[in-house]
Amino acid sequence: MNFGWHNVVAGHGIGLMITGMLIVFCGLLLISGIIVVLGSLNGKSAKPKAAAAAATAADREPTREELIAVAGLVVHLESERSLGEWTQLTIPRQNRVGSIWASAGKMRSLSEGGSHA
Amino acid sequence: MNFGWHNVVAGHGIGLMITGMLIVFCGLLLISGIIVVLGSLNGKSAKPKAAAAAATAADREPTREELIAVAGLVVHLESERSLGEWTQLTIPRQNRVGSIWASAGKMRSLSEGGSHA
Amino acid sequence: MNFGWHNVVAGHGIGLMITGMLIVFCGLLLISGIIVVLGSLNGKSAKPKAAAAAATAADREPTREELIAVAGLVVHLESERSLGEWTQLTIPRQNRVGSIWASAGKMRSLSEGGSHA
Amino acid sequence: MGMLTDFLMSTGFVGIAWQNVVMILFGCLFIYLAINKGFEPLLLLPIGFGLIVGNIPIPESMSGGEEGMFFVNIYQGVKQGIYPPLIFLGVGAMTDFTPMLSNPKLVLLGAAAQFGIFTTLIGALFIGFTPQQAGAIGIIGGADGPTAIFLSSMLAPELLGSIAIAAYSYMSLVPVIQPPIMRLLTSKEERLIRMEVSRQVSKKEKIIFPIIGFLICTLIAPGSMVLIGCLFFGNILKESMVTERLANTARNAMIDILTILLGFSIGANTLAVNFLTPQSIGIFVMGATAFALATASGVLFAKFLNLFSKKKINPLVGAAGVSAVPNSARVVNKVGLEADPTNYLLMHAMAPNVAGVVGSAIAAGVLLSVLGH
Amino acid sequence: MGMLTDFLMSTGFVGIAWQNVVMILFGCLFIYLAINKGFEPLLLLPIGFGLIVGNIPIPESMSGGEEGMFFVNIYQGVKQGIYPPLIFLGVGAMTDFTPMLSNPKLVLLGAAAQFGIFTTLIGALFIGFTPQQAGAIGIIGGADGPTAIFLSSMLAPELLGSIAIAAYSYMSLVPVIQPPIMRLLTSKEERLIRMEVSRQVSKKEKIIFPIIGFLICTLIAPGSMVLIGCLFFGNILKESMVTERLANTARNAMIDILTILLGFSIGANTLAVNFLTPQSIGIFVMGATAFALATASGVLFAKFLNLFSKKKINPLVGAAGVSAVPNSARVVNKVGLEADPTNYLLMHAMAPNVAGVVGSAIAAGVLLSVLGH
Amino acid sequence: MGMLTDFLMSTGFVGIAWQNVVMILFGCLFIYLAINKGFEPLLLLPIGFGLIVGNIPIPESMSGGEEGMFFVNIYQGVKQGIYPPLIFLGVGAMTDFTPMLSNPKLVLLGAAAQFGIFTTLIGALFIGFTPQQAGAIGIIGGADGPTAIFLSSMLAPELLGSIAIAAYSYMSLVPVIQPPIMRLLTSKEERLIRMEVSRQVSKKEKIIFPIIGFLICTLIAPGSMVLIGCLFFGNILKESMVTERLANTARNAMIDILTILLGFSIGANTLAVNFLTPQSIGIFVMGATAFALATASGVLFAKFLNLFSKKKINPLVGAAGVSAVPNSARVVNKVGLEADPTNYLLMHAMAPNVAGVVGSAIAAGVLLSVLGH
Ligand code: NA
Ligand code: NA
Ligand code: NA
Repeated sequence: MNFGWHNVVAGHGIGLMITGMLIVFCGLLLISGIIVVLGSLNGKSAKPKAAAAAATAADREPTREELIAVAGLVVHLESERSLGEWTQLTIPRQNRVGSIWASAGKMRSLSEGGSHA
Repeated sequence: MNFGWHNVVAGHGIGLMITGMLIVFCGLLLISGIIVVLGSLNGKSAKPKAAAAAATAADREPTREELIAVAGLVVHLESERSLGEWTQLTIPRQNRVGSIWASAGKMRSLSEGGSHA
Repeated sequence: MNFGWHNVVAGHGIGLMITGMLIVFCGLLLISGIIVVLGSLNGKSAKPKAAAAAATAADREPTREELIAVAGLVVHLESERSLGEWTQLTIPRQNRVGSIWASAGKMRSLSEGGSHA
Repeated sequence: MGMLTDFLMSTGFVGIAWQNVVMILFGCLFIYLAINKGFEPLLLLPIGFGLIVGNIPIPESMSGGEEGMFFVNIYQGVKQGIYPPLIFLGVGAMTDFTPMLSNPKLVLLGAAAQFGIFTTLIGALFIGFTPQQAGAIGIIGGADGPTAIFLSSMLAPELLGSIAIAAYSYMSLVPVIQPPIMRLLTSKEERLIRMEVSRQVSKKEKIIFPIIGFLICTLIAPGSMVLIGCLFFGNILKESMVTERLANTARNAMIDILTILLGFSIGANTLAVNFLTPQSIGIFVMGATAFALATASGVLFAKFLNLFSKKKINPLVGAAGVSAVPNSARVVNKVGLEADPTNYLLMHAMAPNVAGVVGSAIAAGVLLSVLGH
Repeated sequence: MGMLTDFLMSTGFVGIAWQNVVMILFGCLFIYLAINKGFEPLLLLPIGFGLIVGNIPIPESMSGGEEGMFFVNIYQGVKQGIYPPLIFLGVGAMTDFTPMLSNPKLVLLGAAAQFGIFTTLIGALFIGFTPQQAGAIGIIGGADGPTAIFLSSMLAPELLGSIAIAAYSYMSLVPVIQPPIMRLLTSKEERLIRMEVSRQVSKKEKIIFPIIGFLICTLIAPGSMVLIGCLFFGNILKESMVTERLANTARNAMIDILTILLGFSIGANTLAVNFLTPQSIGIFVMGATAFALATASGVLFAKFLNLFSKKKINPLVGAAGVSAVPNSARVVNKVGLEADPTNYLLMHAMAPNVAGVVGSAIAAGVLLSVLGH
Repeated sequence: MGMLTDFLMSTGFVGIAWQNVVMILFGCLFIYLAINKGFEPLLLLPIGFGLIVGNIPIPESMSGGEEGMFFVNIYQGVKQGIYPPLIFLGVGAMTDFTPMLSNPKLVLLGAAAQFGIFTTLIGALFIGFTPQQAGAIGIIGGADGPTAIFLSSMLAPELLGSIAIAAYSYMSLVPVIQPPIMRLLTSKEERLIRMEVSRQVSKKEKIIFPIIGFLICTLIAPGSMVLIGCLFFGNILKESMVTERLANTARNAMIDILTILLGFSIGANTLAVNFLTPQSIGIFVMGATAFALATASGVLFAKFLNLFSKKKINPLVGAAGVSAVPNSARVVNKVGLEADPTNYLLMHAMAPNVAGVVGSAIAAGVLLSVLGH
C-alpha cells in the first residue's frame, strides 16, 4: 500500500467527510427538532402517576394475594392446556396484555390464528 | 378497463362459477360425510366423563396443594436447569404431556436430541 | 441388480472398510487420549462438593421461602414486563445465570441488544 | 464542493413525486387502523410500515444499488409462494377442527359461503379484469389471508399488494359488514333458534381427520394440494400430541418470523404504479361485495337446509362460513345474543368457520388449476 | 359445460395409479407407527404426511404448475445439504459430552460400533448397489438421522427417502433389535459387571473439548468438517454458558423449524418411482443387518478390551456405541437391570453413545471424501 | 492398500500451512476473549469457532466437494446483505428510544461521535486503502455490528472478516478505550455536572417517532433506507403493543438464529489470504483510532454545546455517542460515579447512545450512496 496524502485527495476524502458529517448532523438535528415538537404536542398528556405506580410496583415485595394470583394463573394455564381448545375462547386476554403469560396464552387462542389466517 | 358482459363470456365466468361451486360442495359434502362415518365408528368411544372432569377442572379455584405443587415444579425446573444434564434423565415427562412445562423440560432432555439425531 | 463378489472388488469394498475403520479408530483413539490429558490437567480442580450440593438440591423439597421466592420472581417479571424498559437495567441477571427466567429477563435487557448491535 | 451538490441531488427530496407522498400516507393510515382500530395488526402494521419504506423515492443514481435488493430478496418468499403455505402450516397447528367434527352438517355452510368468491369473480370479469386477475380478486371473498396472497402471487402478482390489504381490511371489518346483512335476511324467530349441544369428539377422530380430509380435497381439487397439505399437516402435528414441540414452534416462532417477512416485504414491494390505480378501487369495491355476498349465501343456505331437516339450524350460523377465523364466529355469537341473551352460538359457529377455511382453499385450488399459467 | 368435463378430467382421480395408492398407504403406516408406536415421531410423522402429500397424482395439465414448486423449493435445503448440518448444530446444543469426558476408555466402543457401517457397505456392494449408494446405505448403521440424510443427499439422492425412513425406523426399533444380540453375546457374569463411578468433569474441559475434538476429527477426516463442525459448534454454544440464549434457540425454535422442513420435504419428494423398488427392500434388509452388526461389534469389542484391562467394562455398554441417542443407552440400562436390579449402567452407556455420534460423522467424512463425486 | 495411502494423502495434515495454524490460533483467541473476558460472546464465539472450521486445510481432491458448499451457502445471507438488516430489525424490537425522546438536545451528541467514522476514512485513504475499503473501515467507528457488516459486505467484502472482528472487539473494549480519553478531555467540575431529570414520554410519541424518524433519515440519506427501515420497523412492532408476539419473536428466536448464521458463516469464510495481511493490521489500528476519535468528538461537542446553553450537559455523556449500546452508556455512568458517587448518568447517556445507532446508520447510508459501485 502506498502511503500519502494524494490518496486522500484522489478519494475525495475531505469532501466525503464534510458531506457526511453535514448529512448526519442535518438528520439528527431534524430528528431532535421533531422530538421537541412531538413532546410539546403531547406535553400535556404526560402521566407521572403511571411512572410512580410503576416504580412502586417494581420496588415493593409481592403480597400474599399476588402469590396466589400468580400460582393460580399457572394452574389455570396448565388445566386449560391439558383441556385443549374447548377452553380456548375463555382466556381473558385483554387484562393480561404485555405479560409473558399473555403471549403463551394467545398462542393457543384461535384469535391469533385468525390474525394470521 | 372496458366494462361489459362480453368480458364475462370471454372469461368463461359462468362455467367457472358452476364448476367451482360444484367442486367446493362436492369436497365439503364428502368431508362431512366422512366425518359422520368417523363419528359413528368412534361413537361408542365418546367419553363424556373426561369432558365433565375438564369442565370442573376449568371452573373451580386452584387449591392450596396446587399452589405448592406449581411453585414446587418451578423450583424443580430451576434446580434441574442449573444442574444441567446430570438430572436430565430424571424428568418425569410422561405425566406432564401437553403442559408448557413439559416442552420446556423436554427441550433439555437428551431424548429429544435423539429424536432429531 | 447383479449379485456377486466382483461388485465388492470393483467397488474397493475391502479397502474402504479397512481405511474407514482405521480412520474412525484413529480419530476416537486420539480423542480419548486428549480427554485423558485434559482430565489429568484439570484433575486437581475437580469439585465434588458442587456435585454433592447439586444432588441435594435436586432431592430435597422446595422450602416455604423458595415458594415465596419463585412466585415473587414471577410477580417481579410480570410487573417489569408491563412497565417496559424503564426497569430494564434493574434486572439482577448475574445471579440468575442459566435459569429459564434469566433468558426471559435478558431478552428484554438492552445489554443483549448491545451484543447484537 | 461538487460532491456536496452531487449528494444533495441524490437525496430523496429530489424526484419525490405526489405518488410517493400518497403511498406513504396510505402506509400511515394502515398503521393507524392496525394500532388504534385493531385492524389485523399482525399483518396490517408490517404492510403499512413496508408501504412507507418501499415508497421512499430512491434517486436514479442508486436505484440499482445492492441495498435496494434487500426487499427484493425477502420478497422472493412471497413471489415463489413459500411464505403463505408455511404460514398456513402454522395456522393448522393452532386450528381446532373439533367444532366441525362434532357438527358435520354445518360444514356445508362453509361451502355455501364460497359463493361470494365466484360471483365476485364474475363481477371482476365484468368490469374488465383479466380472468387471472378476476380469480385473485374473487378469492378475497374467501376471507383467508394466506390463501388470498398465495393465489394472487400465482395468478396476478401485480395486484398482490391491493388484494392483501383488501383481504385483511375486510377481515377486520367483518363486525361492521356482517350484522346488517344477517339481520336483513333472518326473522326474529330464526335468530331465536337454539341448536342441540354437539357430541364429543374422540382423539382418534381428530388425528384421522387431517389425513382423510387432505385426500378428499386434493383428489377433487389437485390445485389445492399445497395449501390444504400444509394446513392439515400443521393440524396433525398438533392433534397427534407426539409432536407437541414441533406444533408449538410452528404456531409461534415460525409463523411469527414468516408473518414479519411476508407483511414487510409485501408492503415494501407495493409501489404507487401498482397501487394508485383505478383497478385498486375496483378491487376494494369487489372485495366488499365478495364479503357481503359470502355472508348472504351462507345465511340463505342455512335457511335452505332448514326446509329439509327437522333439527333446525340457526341461520345466523351460516354467516360464519366466510372464515375470517374467528371474527365472524364471534359476530354470529354477538348477534345471536342480541336476540336471546342465553343462546350462545359460538361453538356452533366455529364449525362453518373452519370449514370455510377449507372451502376457500379448495376454491383457490380450482381457480389455480383452471386459470394457472 | 366442456369446461366442467375438462376440470373433472383434471382431478386427481384421473390418472391415479396403484403406485400412488401404495405410497399413500405407506405414508399412513409411518404416521401410525409414529403416533401409536412412538417411532421417532418428530421425523416419521412429517415424513409420513409428506409421503401422502407428495404422492397425490397431479394431472399432466398442472404438473408444471408453480404451486407444485413449493415442495421443490423447501427440498433445496436437503438437496444442498443445508438442513442436516444445522439440525446437527441444534443437536450439539442439547448433547452433553460429560459422560464421554469422564470415561475416555469407553469412547473406543463408539468406534467399534461403526464396523456395522462398513460391513453393510460391502453387503450393499455385493447385492449390486453402486459404491456411492452402498456408502449411503452403510451409514444407516451409524444410527444418526442427520448424518445419514446428509451423506445420502451427497452420494445417492435417489435413495434419500428410503434411507431416511430406514434410519429413523431402526433407530426406534433399537429396543427390539439390540437386546437379543446383547444377551446372545454376553454371559450372565459379564452382564453383572459393575463399573466404577466416573470422575467429575470441570467446566473448562467441557469448553475445550469441542475445539480439540473438532480439530482431531477434521484433520483426520476432512470430509467430516461440516457435520462435526456444526455438532461441536452447537456444543460450545451450550457449554460456554455465555451464549445461553443462542444455544437455547438452536436446540428449540431453530431445530424444530428445520425438522419440520426436513421431514415434510423429504416425504413429499419421495416418489413411488424411487421408493417402490427392489432397491428399497435391499436398503431395509441392509439397514437391519447394519444395526445388528454394529451392536455385535460394540459388545464384542468391549469383551476384547476386557482381555487387557484390569478395570472390567460391562460388555452390554458396548451396544450403546450405535448412537441412536439415547435409545440404545436406555436399552443397555434396561438389559443391565434385568441381570442385576441394582446395577445402573445408563451414565456409563451414554459415553459410547455420544462417541458413536462422533464416530459415524467421521465415517461419513471418510465415505464422502473417497466416494464423493 | 493404494487406497489407504491415497486417503492419508487426502487428510488435513497434508498441505497444512502455517497460515492455517495461525488462523486457528486466532479462532481460539477470540473464543477465549468471548468466554473468559466477555468480549461480545454472542458474536465473537461464533466467529471464532467459524475461523477454526473455515481454516482447516481441505485437500485439493475435495476442495470442490459439495460439503464445502455448506458454508458458502449460509454465507449468502451475509454477501447479499440479508442477515444484518434482519438482525437490525430484532435490535429495533429491543431498543428503547425513550431516553432519546425525553432528551432531544442530547441527540446531537450522537451525531458528533460519527466524526470518528469520517476521520478514520481519511486515515484509511491516507495509508492506501481504496475509497470503498476506507469507507468500510471508517464505519468501525460507528461501533455498530450490523451496520459495519452490512456496509462492508456492500463496499469491501474482502475485508468483511477483519472489519467484523475489529468492530466487535473494540465494542467490548469500550470500557478500556473510553475512560482515559474522557478524563483527559474533562475537568473535575465538568464531570460533577448534574443533569435535570428527563420528562415523561407518552406512548403516542413512542409510536409516532419510528415513522417520522424513518422518513427524515431516508429522505436525507436514501442509502440508509434498509438499515433504518428495519431498525424502526422492529421498534414500532415493539412500541405499538398490538404486535407484541411479533416483536417478541423478532428479538428472540429470529435474532438468535440469524446471529448464529451470521457469526458462524463470517468466521468460516474469513480465510488466511484475506485476514493475515498488512491490511488487517491497518484495519485494527484504524479501528482503534476511530473509537478514540469518536469518543473525543462526542465529549468535545458536549462541551461546545455548553457554551451556548444555560442547562449544562455533563460532557462525559458525549462519550456515549459512539453507540456500542449499552456498553459506552455504562462506562459514562461508571466514570460519572467516580467523580460523584450520587450522580447517575446512565439514563442520560442512553440518549446519545441510541442516537449514535441512528447516526452511524445515516453515515453508512451516505457512504453507500457515494461509494457504492
Ligand atoms: Na373462507
Ligand atoms: Na453412530
Ligand atoms: Na454509532
